[in-house]
Amino acid sequence: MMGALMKVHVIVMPKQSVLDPQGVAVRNALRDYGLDTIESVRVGKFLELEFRTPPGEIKLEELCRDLLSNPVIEDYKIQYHAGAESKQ
Amino acid sequence: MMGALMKVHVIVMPKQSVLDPQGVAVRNALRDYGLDTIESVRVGKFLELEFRTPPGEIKLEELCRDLLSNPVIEDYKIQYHAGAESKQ
Amino acid sequence: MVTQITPELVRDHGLSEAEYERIRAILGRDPNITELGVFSVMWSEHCSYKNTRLELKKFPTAGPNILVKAGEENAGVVDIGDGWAVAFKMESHNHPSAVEPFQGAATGVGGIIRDIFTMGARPVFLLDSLRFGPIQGTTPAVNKSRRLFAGVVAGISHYGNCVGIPTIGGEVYFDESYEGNPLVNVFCLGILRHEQIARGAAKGVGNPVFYVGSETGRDGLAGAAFASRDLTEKSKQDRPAVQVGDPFKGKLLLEACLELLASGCVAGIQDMGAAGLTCSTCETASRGGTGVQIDLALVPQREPDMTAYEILLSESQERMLIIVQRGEEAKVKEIFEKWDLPYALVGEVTGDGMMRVLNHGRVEVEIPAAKLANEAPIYERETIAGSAAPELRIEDIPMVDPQTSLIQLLAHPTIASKNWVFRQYDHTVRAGTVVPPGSDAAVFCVREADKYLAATTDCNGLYCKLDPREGARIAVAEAARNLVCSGATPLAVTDNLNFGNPYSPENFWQLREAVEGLAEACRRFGTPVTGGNVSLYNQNPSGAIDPTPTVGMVGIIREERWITRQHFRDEADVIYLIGPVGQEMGASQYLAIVHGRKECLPPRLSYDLELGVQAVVLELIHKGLVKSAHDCSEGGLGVTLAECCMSGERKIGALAWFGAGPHRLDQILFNESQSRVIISVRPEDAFATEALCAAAKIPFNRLGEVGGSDLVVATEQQKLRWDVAQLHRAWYLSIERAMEVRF
Amino acid sequence: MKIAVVQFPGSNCDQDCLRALTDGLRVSAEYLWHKETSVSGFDAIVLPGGFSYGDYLRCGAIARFSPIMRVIVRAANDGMPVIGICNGFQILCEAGLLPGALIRNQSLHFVCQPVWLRVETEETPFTAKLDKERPLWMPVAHGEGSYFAEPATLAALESKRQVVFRYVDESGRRTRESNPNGSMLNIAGICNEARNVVGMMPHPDRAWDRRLGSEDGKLLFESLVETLESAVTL
Ligand SMILES: Nc1ncnc2c1ncn2[C@@H]1O[C@H](COP(=O)(O)OP(=O)(O)O)[C@@H](O)[C@H]1O
Ligand SMILES: [Mg+2]
Repeated sequence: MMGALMKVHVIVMPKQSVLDPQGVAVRNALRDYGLDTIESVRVGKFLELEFRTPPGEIKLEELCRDLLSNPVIEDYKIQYHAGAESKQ
Repeated sequence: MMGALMKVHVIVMPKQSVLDPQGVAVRNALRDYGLDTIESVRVGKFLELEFRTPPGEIKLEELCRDLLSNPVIEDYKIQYHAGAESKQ
Repeated sequence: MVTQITPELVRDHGLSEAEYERIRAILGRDPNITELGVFSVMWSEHCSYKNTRLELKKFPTAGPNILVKAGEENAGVVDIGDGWAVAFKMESHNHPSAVEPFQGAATGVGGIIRDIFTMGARPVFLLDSLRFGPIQGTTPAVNKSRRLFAGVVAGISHYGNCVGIPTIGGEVYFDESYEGNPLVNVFCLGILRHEQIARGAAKGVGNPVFYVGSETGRDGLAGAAFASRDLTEKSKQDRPAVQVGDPFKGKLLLEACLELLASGCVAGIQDMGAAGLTCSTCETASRGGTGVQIDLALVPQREPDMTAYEILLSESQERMLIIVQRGEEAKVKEIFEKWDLPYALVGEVTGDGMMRVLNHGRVEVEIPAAKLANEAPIYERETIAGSAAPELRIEDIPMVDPQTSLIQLLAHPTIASKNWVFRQYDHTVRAGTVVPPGSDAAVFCVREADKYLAATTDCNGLYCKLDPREGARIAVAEAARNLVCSGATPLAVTDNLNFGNPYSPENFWQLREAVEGLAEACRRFGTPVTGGNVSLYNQNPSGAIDPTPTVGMVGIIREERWITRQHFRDEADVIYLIGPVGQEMGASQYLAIVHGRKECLPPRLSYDLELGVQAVVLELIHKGLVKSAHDCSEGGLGVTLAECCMSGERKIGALAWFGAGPHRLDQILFNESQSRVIISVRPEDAFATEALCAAAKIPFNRLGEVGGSDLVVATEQQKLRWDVAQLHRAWYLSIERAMEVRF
Repeated sequence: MKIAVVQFPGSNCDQDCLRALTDGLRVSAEYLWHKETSVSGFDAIVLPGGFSYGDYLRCGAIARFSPIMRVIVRAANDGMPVIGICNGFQILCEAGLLPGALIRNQSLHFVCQPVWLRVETEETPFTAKLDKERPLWMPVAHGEGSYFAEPATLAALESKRQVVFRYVDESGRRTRESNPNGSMLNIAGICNEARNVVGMMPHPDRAWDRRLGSEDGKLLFESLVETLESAVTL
């Protein structure tokens, strides 16, 4: 039944100009953890959308701009291929 | 200088069987938005790690398990290719 | 597929052979697998209190202002005058928090909130009583404790802040005995009119039964669930699933249920806590002296292909069972659609006393509800008395410089300021917090009723470890003292019994001693127990946790001008110690923190002295003589005086003179004798204060006065001076600093 | 005169705001449900704090699309006074009625504490009565109150005097320590160019009663009432 559905992935990341305290915290944690080659970390959102019938590209872009991201602080990227299932 | 750096992406998603209230709220929002073909939404984290020299695979897996994800309620996936830059 | 009921299966469900025979006797046949699951949860310790019920009977539960007694309903209800009442209760989420601190604590908050609005009350504030392993250092165990601590605090703030119920008080202790097994006890209080008291009873044969709230998923399925279902590869991976709280749904459910209750069409209401649908259906039926029949096919479900067993035993959050008057179905539809919440008519109240569960019309469960709910086996567990702790001989403690000891104590996370914790809690929402976290007891103005309530939680696990009975008595005494210091008259108590494995006679002896101590003290202080919660099997790697019978106490302040805070206020105010200077050092924080010894006999409580001190302090407050009052607890007079100087907006010094006593200065400063309160009064009120204490025949000492920027303590032999600003830094930043360390 | 307090699913300061107006000021105020599609009969609008839609996705992101917001945007553009407090501020930014955005506190922790605020302009319906010389004292309580805007936007805010409140210390000085969340330029509240729409993170709805330790919040609502009354009398 899941097979019948179409997956779209949307990645929302904080803009470069926006400081990302969460990313910084994770980076520091990684350093304390002993990973001193870590340079930077940024933390964003990964949205996995499942459609019965996916909307048109324009509609989807509009969606990402209006609702799924806030252009003032975030950039987004749409991945149509349903590649990235999360690992078990 | 960024070019010199090696990117690794980690996607952390709520386990399938675990309730994802945020995903449900976003799905309902999309429906109200007029997108009635949306079936389900799951919201996870997207971490963009930049290394001077990336750690070994084992180390990285250990990292994801211990630090970047919470195995009790989340699954993670590592993407080595630095494919998914966020769009400007 | 029909699953054979094998002895293994019975054991996997935590049922003994005798219990299984009892089940067969009740049914007059073998149970099927689903029925076995139903019995196993209803007869679990958590739902049936089979090992502790006999002990809990010892609590005083009656009182002139008790409207609903402990055990009758989800929470007790206490009259506070003018037709208003409060419902309050404390509940633990220790084990879920050990597995997943954030969600474990969050769902704990959600659960206790539902317990309160199930009574028809609007929840108005929360308290949280927490215990963790040590958080200073970098050992793996310490790192784990830090993660648990951070996760639990974040989880409580996540849920409480979102539903808009302020967390205005609590306590946090750090001790090895809680390593890997944190204690997360959450308290909630709600306000209601007498006539609004709701009942968890299925009344009125033929009345419709509604399921409202979140869809049911495979959340929190007990390990037993595995035995009930042939495991596929998939199911292995993702079960049992940790329950995830949805505070947003919780808030909507709260508002929708209160609105429905106000509409007057509700015949009975019950939250779905542990054992979800199972517990709520059979308990409402047995309370109502009726039966309940539901069809699981009608239950909103989050996941496909759930079995009857899974739906019945699921612990999904944010769900309620509501029985409405026949003909009022439309009201439910109207209100739950308004709040965008799932709801479903799943069955009806029947007259045959059966809990009957169908799935697509096929009978899956048919059990006499009252027997299931009330005839769980009851056990008298065996006990072995622990050996009495020896008296401490002061000569055995090497003398160290009290100058550094005080700073060491103030900087210890157990005594240090908890601002790192309560800054993360919204403690000002509802615009009623008159005394915020940081004083002895929090004071909250319930605007609906125009009443001032004071609340506190207390328990010293170290005392209880070394003398469970005395430790429990003292927990009640300290809670009452905290309330009195804020100007309140104690009303009633809720308790949370956190102990180890009850099958160990030593552990069970601790529990019995503690219960009898609590019961006795509650009688003496006139504060009946309105309800509570038992959490057993709390074990750290090396054994049971220190016994921790947490006491939550609520008091009322009749006049606004009686509201009192703990910190010194103005230059030249006179400082009094009400009660004795004391000398008992056994089980003290000083002994534990400075000398690394968790041992010897805890302080003894004298009811007469304690009641006398509390009465006189309250009288002084009512007479308008008291400018500040702080009870003396962990860390003794030294810590108490320091807190008086530095816990206000404005730091201020003080001088305390202890004359020419026989005792060592460390003993004077750090002994933890009970029944002591530090107050400050205007110079012109000194005489009246002393006269009143003398008339009441209560020991008191004029210690000195408020002023300057140093805390100065002096005896004939010795004089010590601390810069208050320096003490403040040590005390205020200690936990924050510990939490900055990550690995 | 009647003031609307909007109720979104997940609002939790709606009751506090209503009380501040009805009990604190004795002006008439009513709840306005998010599914409503008209604001007629109301003279001003309060968007209360809370966690509208659980703050899922982003604070205010989903509430912004509720039916009532469409009409509020129109009313605001027609000059009706609108104030967003805490979550209400976040919604106004998401809705584009105010510039910038509110991001996660720098500490990554929810912060609940009293703050001092300096009034930067009296030229809004909500600050007309306030004294720039006297800092206000009221609580903040939020996890995502760190004000962010691009440099150009910040410059415009300053030059057009759209910064309404700043976090300061007791003596009115702008310091690092007095900034509870890492907001740029210590910004605690701003208004739109037309000055009728104000957003602020601190809670005047929790500072209108002596027993709460401050009545400073009351002054904002009194300013609103006076402005509305004088508007009526013109
Ligand atoms: N977990 C917590 N949540 C909220 N407030 C807390 C918590 N822990 C401690 N506090 C507050 O810090 C102050 C000091 O706590 P505590 O040392 O237990 O006081 P006391 O010793 O007088 O009982 C109290 O006001 C208490 O409510
Ligand atoms: Mg205490």
